[in-house]
Amino acid sequence: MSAEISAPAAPLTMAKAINAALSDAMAEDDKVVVFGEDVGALGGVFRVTDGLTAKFGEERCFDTPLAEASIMGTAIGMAVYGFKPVVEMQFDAFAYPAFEQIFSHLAKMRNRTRGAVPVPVVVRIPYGGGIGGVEHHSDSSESYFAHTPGLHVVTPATVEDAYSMLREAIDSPDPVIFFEPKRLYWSKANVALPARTGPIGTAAVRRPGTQATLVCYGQTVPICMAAAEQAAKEGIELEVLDLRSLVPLDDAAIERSVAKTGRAIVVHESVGFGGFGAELAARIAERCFYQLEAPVTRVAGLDVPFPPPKYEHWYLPDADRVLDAVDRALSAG
Amino acid sequence: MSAEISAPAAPLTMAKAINAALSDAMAEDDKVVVFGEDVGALGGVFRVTDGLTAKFGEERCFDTPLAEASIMGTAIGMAVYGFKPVVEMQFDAFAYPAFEQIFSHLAKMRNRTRGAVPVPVVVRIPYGGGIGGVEHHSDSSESYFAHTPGLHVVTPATVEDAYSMLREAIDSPDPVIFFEPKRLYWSKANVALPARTGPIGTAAVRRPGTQATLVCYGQTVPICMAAAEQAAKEGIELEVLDLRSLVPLDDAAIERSVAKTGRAIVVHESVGFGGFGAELAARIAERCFYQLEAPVTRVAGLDVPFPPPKYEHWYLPDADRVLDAVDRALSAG
Amino acid sequence: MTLLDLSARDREGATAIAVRPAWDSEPLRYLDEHGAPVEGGARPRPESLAPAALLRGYRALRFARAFDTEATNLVMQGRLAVYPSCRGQEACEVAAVHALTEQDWLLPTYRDSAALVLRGIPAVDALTLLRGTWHCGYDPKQWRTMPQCTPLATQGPHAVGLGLAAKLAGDDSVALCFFGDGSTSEGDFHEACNSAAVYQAPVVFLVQNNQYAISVPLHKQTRATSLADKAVGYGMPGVRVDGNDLIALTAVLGEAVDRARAGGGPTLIEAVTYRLQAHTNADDAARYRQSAEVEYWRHRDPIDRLARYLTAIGALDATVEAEIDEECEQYCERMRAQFAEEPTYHPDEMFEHVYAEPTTQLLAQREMVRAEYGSGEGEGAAQ
Amino acid sequence: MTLLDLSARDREGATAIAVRPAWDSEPLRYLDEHGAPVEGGARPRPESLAPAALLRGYRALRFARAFDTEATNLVMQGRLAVYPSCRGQEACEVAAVHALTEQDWLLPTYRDSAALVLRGIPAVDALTLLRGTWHCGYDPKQWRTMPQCTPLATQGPHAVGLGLAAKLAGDDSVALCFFGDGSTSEGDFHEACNSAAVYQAPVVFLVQNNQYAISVPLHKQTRATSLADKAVGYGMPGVRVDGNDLIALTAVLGEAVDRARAGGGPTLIEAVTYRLQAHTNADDAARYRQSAEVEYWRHRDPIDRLARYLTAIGALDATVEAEIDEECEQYCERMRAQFAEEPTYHPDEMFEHVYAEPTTQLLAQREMVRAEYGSGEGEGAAQ
Ligand SMILES: Cc1ncc(C[n+]2csc(CCOP(=O)(O)OP(=O)(O)O)c2C)c(N)n1
Ligand SMILES: Cc1ncc(C[n+]2csc(CCOP(=O)(O)OP(=O)(O)O)c2C)c(N)n1
Ligand SMILES: [Mg+2]
Ligand SMILES: [Mg+2]
Repeated sequence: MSAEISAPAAPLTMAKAINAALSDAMAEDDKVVVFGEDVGALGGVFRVTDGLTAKFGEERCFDTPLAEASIMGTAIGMAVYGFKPVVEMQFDAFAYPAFEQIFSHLAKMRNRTRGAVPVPVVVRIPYGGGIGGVEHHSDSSESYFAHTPGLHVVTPATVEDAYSMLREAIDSPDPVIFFEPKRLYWSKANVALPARTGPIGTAAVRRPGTQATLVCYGQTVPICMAAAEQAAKEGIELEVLDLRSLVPLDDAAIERSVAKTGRAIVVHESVGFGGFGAELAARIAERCFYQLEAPVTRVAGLDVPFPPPKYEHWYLPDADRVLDAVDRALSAG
Repeated sequence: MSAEISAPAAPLTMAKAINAALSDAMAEDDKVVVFGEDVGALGGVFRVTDGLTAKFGEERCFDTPLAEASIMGTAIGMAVYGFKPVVEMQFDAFAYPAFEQIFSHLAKMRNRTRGAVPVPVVVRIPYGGGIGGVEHHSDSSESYFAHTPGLHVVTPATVEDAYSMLREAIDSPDPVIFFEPKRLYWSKANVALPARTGPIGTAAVRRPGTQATLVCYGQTVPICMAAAEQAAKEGIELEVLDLRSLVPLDDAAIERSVAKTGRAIVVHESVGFGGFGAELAARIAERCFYQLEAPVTRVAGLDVPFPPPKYEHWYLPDADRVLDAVDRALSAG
Repeated sequence: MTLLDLSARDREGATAIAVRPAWDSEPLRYLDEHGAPVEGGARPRPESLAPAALLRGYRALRFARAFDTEATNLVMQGRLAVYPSCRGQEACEVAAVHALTEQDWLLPTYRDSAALVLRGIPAVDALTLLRGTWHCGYDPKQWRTMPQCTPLATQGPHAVGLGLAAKLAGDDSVALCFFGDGSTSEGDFHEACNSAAVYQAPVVFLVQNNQYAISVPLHKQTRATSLADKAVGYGMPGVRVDGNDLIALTAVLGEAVDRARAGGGPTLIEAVTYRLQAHTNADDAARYRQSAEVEYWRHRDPIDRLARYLTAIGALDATVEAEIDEECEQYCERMRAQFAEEPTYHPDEMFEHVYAEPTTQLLAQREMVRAEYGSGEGEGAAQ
Repeated sequence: MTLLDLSARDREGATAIAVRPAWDSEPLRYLDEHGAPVEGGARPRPESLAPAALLRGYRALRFARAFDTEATNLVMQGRLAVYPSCRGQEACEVAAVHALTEQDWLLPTYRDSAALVLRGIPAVDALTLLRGTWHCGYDPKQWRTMPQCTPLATQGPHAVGLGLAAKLAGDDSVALCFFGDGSTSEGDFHEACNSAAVYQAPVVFLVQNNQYAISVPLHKQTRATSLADKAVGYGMPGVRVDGNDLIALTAVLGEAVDRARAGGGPTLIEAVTYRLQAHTNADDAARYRQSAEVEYWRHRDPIDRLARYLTAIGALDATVEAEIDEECEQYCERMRAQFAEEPTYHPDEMFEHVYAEPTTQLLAQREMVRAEYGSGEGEGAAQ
């Protein structure tokens, strides 16, 4: 059955690619179980788990009571037993009740048991804004998780990666926080499934360039591509580096690119202050100190609570802000 | 009564200074209430709230049921009503169950109500290692909070600051996460109370120097002082900048110092990757780009779960690691 | 093995096992679904049965329905970002608001916009969150009504704090906190109920059991036959009441509020009702429930039920209905007019009230956005 | 207003209010505090009353007490970083472990080190966490025993996961999860119990109500008169049993485990006991409780109680006691010997098992620490 989903006639949306990845993983390994709030009959509020219960039964894809800490803890217990749970946190901000389970158990179990108890849980978190969501529906919480040793933190930006990286995440022996860029759920591409791209931990150059590197991931990749496009019209060649994986981080790819361009702009949607972009900017500034011709600048979410729908266009990084930063970088030094 | 505590005969420990700050604040304003786990009869596991119930009664200082989210949410409700709750999270890792209340409510209430509902809650969190605590008793979680707009995040490093900054925090109209450096609870100084040092948001130069700036806060301040002492013996003059406040951050003080020294080493105990030191290093590298003679380096906790007591001396930054970083910085460029 | 087996085995004395008292299985009612009084049901205060009092309740029900219907139209016209309807649950909204004085605190969820306007908050302000123009459009302190809460059950501890604060301040105000059935599975619900009982805080926990948490039916949230059973474990009174019976709700809520005000501590109330609409306009209820079920509940509509009773006792006739229609229509017309014009926004708003005083970092960011805004980039970004 | 008033008012029929069945107020016993069987108490399985079975339990109690005493000595000698004693609670430790097969899962807290050694885990491995030499010293999968849990109640959802996994895998193993009385106030306790009931997962929730959460007495944790009352709200059986009565505990746990194994779902058990020592060696119990209270409970010691009964039925005499003393003394001597020598540590340990494969960043940090270690700085840092 999964085959039918796996060879799409029409172009595929990212949401459907994720659905296909879940379906194919469940078909291949009956230890893979999917659960969370509304993932069953409804197929999830974004329809990402659509049809899985019908296809695999209530025992493989089921609705849980409304309790995120318990969803996470149940996943940990099931993983200890030998299952490979893939749980859904319905929205970014609704993963917060599960933080203690994630920080104190999911991230540490392997280490505290000297490797005796790996917990290969995949935590799917739709994240970010741009969909006109009311408060608590548009947070970007990757920085909290990336700062927590023991977790892998990844986010796809393309339809192909969405499928491939989720398969990799499910295959991973480590817990993986899988951030799904909400705004890109309905982005489309013609991809033949099952597709496999690079392994977790490797970044991808989405557009080669020579004058500056745009370092981005998830929601901001299309924005950086658009910026690079515009810049090209003015004869400025920007390199767009899609990190794909925040933890592990592909330092080599970042250094390779910045060594070439001598300039870096870090772009993400999460709050800038103390955000993951700070780690990126700090690393680049330290490791590429002698190659940098301009300060590494950051284009990120503003240091305010995510604003209401009518305001979010002012909050979200866009191509114009990226290009302003590029101008500053190019005119510097 | 508070006066008696307020004019110590003998040198004062940081724990007693915090106790005095609570006592004095409660004596001055009966809207100040203290609650949490074991803060009553026991006086807290670190005895920081010792005697407050006896002095002010169960209605002003009380033990709560064992439920951190509810402690935090209750504090929010009481603050909305008009009280000034000062709550204790017994240990760093035990604040995790309260994250949702802190991130989704405490941090955002003022903004989402357009200023109509400020929530002047002070959250006291004993943090960090070095006391031989078993797992979950030595985390440094400041990076999570500093990345969350709406919160002030501060931590004292001296006995005097412990008193003064807590008084400032209680006076503040904004929610303040008050990190108490566990390892320094028993550090002593001769201070006459009530003492007032600089306001929240200002850093302090603990030792002037010319060759490099050690940027630190809380637990790592004494370590940087020790490192500077050792360096001085070899004729190297290091400046020690105690941030005191992570949010708001005293950019001016940092820039002033680095402009002078041309070199910066950021030192904190929390996990290095994606930690607050990344924000500091990124800012310094961006804003002092042309003054920097060497890459900004970070000396921080290792990117592993906080290790067991017998291992923590290898995990914790110490003077030797700071001096290694200083050597690298001085030999660079 | 079911609870019943257990209680049976218990009577044999196998072990002492706490089971829910069987007599609590039927929700408390005053009127049956046809609007006829039932035997041995709720015991309303006599004055609450006075035609004038009942008519006031009925007007409020009709008003809530009209407001909810208009809001539903507005969201379909794209005037609201999202709207979670309370259609079918109006009796809970009305009974809760009418049970409180102006000094009491109300803690609503996203589902309870009707309660906001019933409290007197202007519709534009009440719907600010769902319109997407700001997070909260009214002054929670002026209206003694907290912002609508979205993170489920997190408002529970706030109610405890408000109640405990009132108790410590020696003020006799009460906090009434709304929950949905699904949110009773959250840890915060438990922590709030348990703490409120320990503090004997003046709080009323009102669970609107509308049978679903988005798509998840009640039997996947609890194994117990009543959500009110949780009260037993908290050592507080728990009541299961027909949530579509305004008279029964008024009796139960009145008693709970009186008890709280008198220092008797919290009460947990489960109001058994039904969400007639989808979870929100964005939801597709056909995926998880049968229209037959919806039909069943349409026949238990809280408004029809009270109307039948009022008509039977001669307190309601076509003229009064016409008056009410008129009132509602006027209100909705004003709403339509108010929502027709888009307010203007300025990006500065985002930076205000993050802190009492903006940090230097925020001022710098505000400058950046102002510059873009001035240069039109701000709007540009909107495309 | 107390629950009693309420149930009274309820009988008058004011409103339907769920109250705890009065017959559940006394904890279930088999022996009174003097070791004499009580009327109409617990109903143990006949075979569990066989002298040999009882003697096995008694030996285990004595062993647990000896282990706990030795661990207390070790911490005073500085051989352990910290030690939370279970003195006075040994009957719960023994009954829980004996209720399980090797295939069943046990989820202990920091308080339950005795349960670990009772399961067969060597003392050095069982005490690794509290010795500070690593976070967990045994293989949780080999022993079907999760690492001792410190973040309160967070082990609850893990028990649900293990139970649900076994159910889905069609394996009949059961998960038994320890909690303290204080931890029942945590959200995770609620979420775990509620979810387990909904899933009908084979889990036994055993709350050791030792009357205190560090310094906080039970009446500040709950307004209910029994923690087992919470079971009502979860729609699962709840039992309140004397936690110092091994025979009653064995009966109640046996029934709960059988029910879970047979597909009957979870059970919540409150074992009423007492923590005879301070919370840990670092705690000062004099600050919050009277010695008279401690004395009262000393006279309800679980070991004396069973000893009296066994002596009365002629199953225990001085010779057997001497044998047991000898066994215990030998075990403790081995413990002393094992803890006398400090193990050696290598900093590399910290970097292992953070991930299946260390990241390049971790490898670099390991190199840094190795260099320091080689150069003696590592040790230097220890001073
Ligand atoms: C902590 C949290 N988790 C998940 C959600 C997403 N969510 C919004 S409404 C809802 C269902 C709530 O059901 P119920 O409590 O019964 O209230 P109702 O919507 O039926 O009024 C869910 C899961 C949320 N808002 N908060
Ligand atoms: C989430 C969390 N909050 C606080 C603590 C600190 N703490 C450790 S033990 C304890 C008391 C626990 O009491 P109880 O649950 O009754 O277990 P007992 O120690 O009596 O066995 C507290 C507050 C913790 N470990 N975890
Ligand atoms: Mg509902
Ligand atoms: Mg206890």
